[in-house]
Amino acid sequence: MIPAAFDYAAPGSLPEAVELLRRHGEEAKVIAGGQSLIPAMRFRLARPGVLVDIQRIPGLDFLAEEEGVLRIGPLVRHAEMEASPLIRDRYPLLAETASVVADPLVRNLGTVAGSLVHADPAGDWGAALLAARARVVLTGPGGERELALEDFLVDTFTTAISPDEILTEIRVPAPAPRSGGAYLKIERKVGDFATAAVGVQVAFDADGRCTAAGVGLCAVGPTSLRAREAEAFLAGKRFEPEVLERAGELAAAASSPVADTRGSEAYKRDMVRILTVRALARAAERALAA
Amino acid sequence: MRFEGSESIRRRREEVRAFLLAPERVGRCLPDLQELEVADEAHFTAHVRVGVGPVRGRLRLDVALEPGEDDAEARISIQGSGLGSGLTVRSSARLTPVDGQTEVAWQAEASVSGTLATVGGRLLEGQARKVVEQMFGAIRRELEAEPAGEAG
Amino acid sequence: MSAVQATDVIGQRIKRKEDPRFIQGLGRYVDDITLPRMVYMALVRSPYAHARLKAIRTEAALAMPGVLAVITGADLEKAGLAWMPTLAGDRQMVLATGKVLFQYQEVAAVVAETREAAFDGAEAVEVEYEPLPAVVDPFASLRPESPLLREDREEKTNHIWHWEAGEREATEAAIRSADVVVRQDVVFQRVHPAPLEPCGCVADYNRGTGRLTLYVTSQAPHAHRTLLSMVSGLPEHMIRVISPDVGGGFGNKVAIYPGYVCAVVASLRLGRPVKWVETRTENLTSTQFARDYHMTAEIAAGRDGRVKALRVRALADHGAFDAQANPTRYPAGLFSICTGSYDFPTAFAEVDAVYTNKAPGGVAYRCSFRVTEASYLIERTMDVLADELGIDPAELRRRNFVPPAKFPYRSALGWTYDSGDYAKALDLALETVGYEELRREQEERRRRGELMGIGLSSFTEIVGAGPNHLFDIAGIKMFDSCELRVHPTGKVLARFGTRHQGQGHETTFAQVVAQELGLSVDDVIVEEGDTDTAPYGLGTYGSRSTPTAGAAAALAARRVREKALKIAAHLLECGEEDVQWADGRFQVQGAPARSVTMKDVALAAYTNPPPGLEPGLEAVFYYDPPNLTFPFGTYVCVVDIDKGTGDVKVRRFVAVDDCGTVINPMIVEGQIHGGLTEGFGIAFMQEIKYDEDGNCLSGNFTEYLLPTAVETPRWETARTVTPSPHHPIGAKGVGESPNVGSPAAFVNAVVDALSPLGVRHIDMPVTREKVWSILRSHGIRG
Amino acid sequence: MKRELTLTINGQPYTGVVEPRRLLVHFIREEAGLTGTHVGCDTTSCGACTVLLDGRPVKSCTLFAVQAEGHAVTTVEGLAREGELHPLQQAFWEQHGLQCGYCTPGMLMTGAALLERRPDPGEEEIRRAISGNLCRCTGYQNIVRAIQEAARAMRGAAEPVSAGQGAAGAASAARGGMVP
Repeated sequence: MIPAAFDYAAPGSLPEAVELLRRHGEEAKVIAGGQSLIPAMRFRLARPGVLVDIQRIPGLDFLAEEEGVLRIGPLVRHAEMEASPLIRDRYPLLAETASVVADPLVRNLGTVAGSLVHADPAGDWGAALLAARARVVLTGPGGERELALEDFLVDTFTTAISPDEILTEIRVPAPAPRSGGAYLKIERKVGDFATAAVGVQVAFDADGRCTAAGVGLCAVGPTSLRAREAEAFLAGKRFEPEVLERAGELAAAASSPVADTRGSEAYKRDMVRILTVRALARAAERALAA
Repeated sequence: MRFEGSESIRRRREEVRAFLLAPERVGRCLPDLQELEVADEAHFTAHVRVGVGPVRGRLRLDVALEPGEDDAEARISIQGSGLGSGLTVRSSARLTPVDGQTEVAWQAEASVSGTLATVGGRLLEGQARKVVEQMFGAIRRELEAEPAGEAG
Repeated sequence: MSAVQATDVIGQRIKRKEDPRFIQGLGRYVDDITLPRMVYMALVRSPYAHARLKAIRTEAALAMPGVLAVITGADLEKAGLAWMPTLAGDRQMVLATGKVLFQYQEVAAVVAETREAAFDGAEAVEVEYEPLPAVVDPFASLRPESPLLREDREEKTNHIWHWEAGEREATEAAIRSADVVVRQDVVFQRVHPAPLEPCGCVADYNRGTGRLTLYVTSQAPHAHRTLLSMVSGLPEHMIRVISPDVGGGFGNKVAIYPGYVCAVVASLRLGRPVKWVETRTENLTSTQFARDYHMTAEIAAGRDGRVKALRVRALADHGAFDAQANPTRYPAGLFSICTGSYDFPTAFAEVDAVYTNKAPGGVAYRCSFRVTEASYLIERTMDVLADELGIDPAELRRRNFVPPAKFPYRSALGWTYDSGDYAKALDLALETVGYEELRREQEERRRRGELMGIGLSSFTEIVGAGPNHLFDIAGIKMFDSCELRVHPTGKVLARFGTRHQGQGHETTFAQVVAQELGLSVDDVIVEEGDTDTAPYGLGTYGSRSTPTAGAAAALAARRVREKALKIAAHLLECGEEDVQWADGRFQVQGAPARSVTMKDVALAAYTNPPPGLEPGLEAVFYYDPPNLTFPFGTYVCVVDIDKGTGDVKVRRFVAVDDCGTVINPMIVEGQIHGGLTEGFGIAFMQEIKYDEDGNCLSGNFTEYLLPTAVETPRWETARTVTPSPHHPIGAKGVGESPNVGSPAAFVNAVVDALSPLGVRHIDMPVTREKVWSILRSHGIRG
Repeated sequence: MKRELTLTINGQPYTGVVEPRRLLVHFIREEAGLTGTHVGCDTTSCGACTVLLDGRPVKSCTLFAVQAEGHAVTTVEGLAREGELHPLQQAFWEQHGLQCGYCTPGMLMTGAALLERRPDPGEEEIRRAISGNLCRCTGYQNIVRAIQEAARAMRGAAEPVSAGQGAAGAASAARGGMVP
């Protein structure tokens, strides 16, 4: 199918891009990888008047850990997250997430930041980065502001971003010693959105007790969700089977899925339980093996 | 899709019912209204803006207001089109006087056809519910903003 | 390419002759065709499944830049083209008039200078609908309170036809008196063939010549030419249909679609070439689906497991129009193959067809007409019987196979099976997979609470339609054809009435011709798809190409040989009776050193023909098969189930096929891999779903799920060879066996894994959630 | 609204005057006339349109031509060099890695990019790498085989030239790279 007509602008700098957004307001839409936007445009469900392509702005593809923070630039593609030795070695939660986003070809164009701004509750990055306690930086005409990811994700396909802002950085706290993460996803086939998925990031003290736990849920609510009760419950505990089982139940209780072609409410909720238990076990194994 | 809800409105039942049967007044309560044309005392056409994330567009809604079975009921039927899709909403409101206020218990049945149903399935239910909720919420606000007793 | 010796061409693994163009991006598919002054067409489609058309306003669309024409049903009505006949004797709207009967039905066509403008124009056509209640469930459609869908028909009912075969009373009596009767309801869900290339055409009407050339995605170009002539009123010789490279068909490209007719009308009206290529959404929501059979089977048997009778009932959902592509005499296709590989003394089958507000069809998707439904039903129900009797499913099958000595075998529902050795295929499959060992492992795992299943399917197919006294489509007999022209230098042009879509005809038919003429495969070029040059034939579907056109190839070549022998005698200066064809040459009897090759003869045919003999060396053969062919095999599937998620992993899949003589083992293996993968997709994920309002929920590849390389199991293949006694080279056809035979093997394996829980059946697609809900309902929490 | 656009495809510049909404795949097929790149869906699912963008396989139906301006695009027509098939093309032919041929160009591009990055991929890795490309005919098994065989051939070609092999071996080693 063919998108409706639009104007195209490819600014060479961030201020120029922001100015374009300011000028065109609701009519404008930022395009980075375009892997969610262009399909919606092809069905003419999305029909922006102006596309502001930020791909030609230099310096937006940084991916580095600095001073205890992983900084992910707005043009970092899923595939780069998947292939980066830094991510593979230090952030298994993110590496694992990257490897199950859409399919390998889509991952070569789609960006992590674009996926967050799209705010599809079934997008993988929301859940993973909630578990990782990520923050986002938004740049607009008035400068930068930083938000916790959970404050950024407002509703289905809706974020706290203004029409004249660009998400310019994702910040993820570097992992503490004895920490590990995992991302588990149930999809009907490769390339499908999650039926349900769970991302976890956990840290332990020297006695093997959990010092911090992040549990993010995908595709089981109006936005990506944090399973707060499960996170709180895990603090201070060793990951015995009954502890994991209870955490799984708490995570399932935190979800509010709706039935669709991917499954019933009950199925999705139970998958949250199963995946949470398995992801926690895998993350703990990684944390304690190090 | 079926959903239901209720609003407690600080107006008498007759006033509420009169509002629900007045095209120019109900029309103003549609969320993201852009244009309103009243056809006759029971029908109007509205153009509303749709904007959910990347999905943007305009819907044309042909709305019929019907009195229902008795004094305690009012019905709103909407036939919509746009975004390569068709939309049908049948809603009815049951009006019960409670302590000088009126309890409006509404239920709606919506069906969507076309691109929105086949491609946009994942965002539909939540959105349709929101639109109906917002409409009845706006009806309450509009009514309560009017001087009491006017329609009675 | 190295030359292959003439005498051993059949049975060789020969690289495909068609591949060099495809691997270099030099194939030519319909959408690759661009003609001077060509314009584009897009269709306006109904968002409603059932609605009255109140008004169509085209002014805004016509005012759009680049838009040249908007065609509506009312326009077509004036030309008598608003409706077209279907291949099943029903009729179908080209563009809607009065009302629409399924979602995405064609309502108007917009023609514009560019593709973009055509889509913009289609969006600008305003259509006013009055929605009507949609009928989605075929059983509900038959109820008296259901709205009448087809107001255009004389019969005021949603029921289309009733068909039956076999002995009703004898079957009932056998069921009444049997030791054991099992009964199972089985749904074969609606699926779609979804070839990777969507359907499309370029219609090019030349006002100067008065001829219409239609480049079209067609599995049956000649039939399309004849039908198009009948629909449009254009004389048949003024129509040329060209089916260029076809990017997969699987049955989807057998029908004539409204888009083709609209493109033809637009080209006639504008005098310019018009291209219409459907989108994937249009393909999945409006073109030929398959299956949608709602079946019940009952098997009566003795305690010893010997079957006594089979009774089958089915309701067939055809959607808005009965647009099947079945042979005229067989509205339920060859569904009566449902006795399968088993020696049922008596049987009865009946099918009723019904309209619903869904896309029209249905076609045979990678199978012969309704054979997959039949095979799935019997193979599924045999497992139910095995479970009831406590007999191992392999053993139960073996006890009931039609024994080799009974061939040719007359089945209870009237087919004469040509040849078969079912136990041999079963044995090979069990041995290859290590059946005994697997059953022991399963027992152990069950003790540990693990879920492992082994599923079998010992299917029989019926393909190669078909004998002309029984088989026709729209009156045209189902023969197929080959025309051979041997050039003076001994090179051969071979043309066929079939049209391959990936099956490898350019190679396998060349092998048959080369074998028969003592030439190299490189000496033969195969051409299909152009009705101006190819001999008339009914096309490629239902695994009919090798049984019909493949036979025609051998017999046309033998006809060439008959004439060649006269020339050879002339060259060898001896009597015709002294010349024999041996080792790929003409030899003088008793003096084999005195010989000439086909190449020598070919040259002589043009340069030195015997006096009195017509020069040249050509032959054409129209082959009317004396019977159908009956490929068969046994498949074994091994699965493991994740108790937490309900995920089913296919651990092993062994496929033993018997398709008679194998022309090219590489291609046969490729066909089997592909068909198994389709069967896998159907068993576990593919379904065209509708909601209660008739919205198609599977209208694109994000919801109509096709397996990727990751989900697809690794296939293990083996074969037995039981030639067809009536086919000139003993071949039976293979493209579809794996799709016909495999769904039951997959489902049987899953049911076997869950059988300790009392599970006897799960309908396809076997999703994780279906398995999960069974597990949870038995208290297995994962 | 239309703009003049020049794209480098298989090392050659192609110029067209197109609207910004022209998808890359349509530019390749219609402005450049290279019809080996196919369209099979409208949801970024099938991969029939796969081309290399700066060496990475992407779906050219989900990219506007304007976005690709200034980047190097490689299509199936750019795989063979100087009339000699790419080892992967050869292997698809040998191993019967195609039937109807419609997915083949996309599969080849994805496979070729994989082999650039990973000279010796395992079966699982190959299956994952091609999971964004649908094939309806082959069941993937022979495609996987073909990629493995091509990997072997390319590794063989890349091995140091032994005595007696001469310049031909060296030339084919140099040809191993396919990204412009």
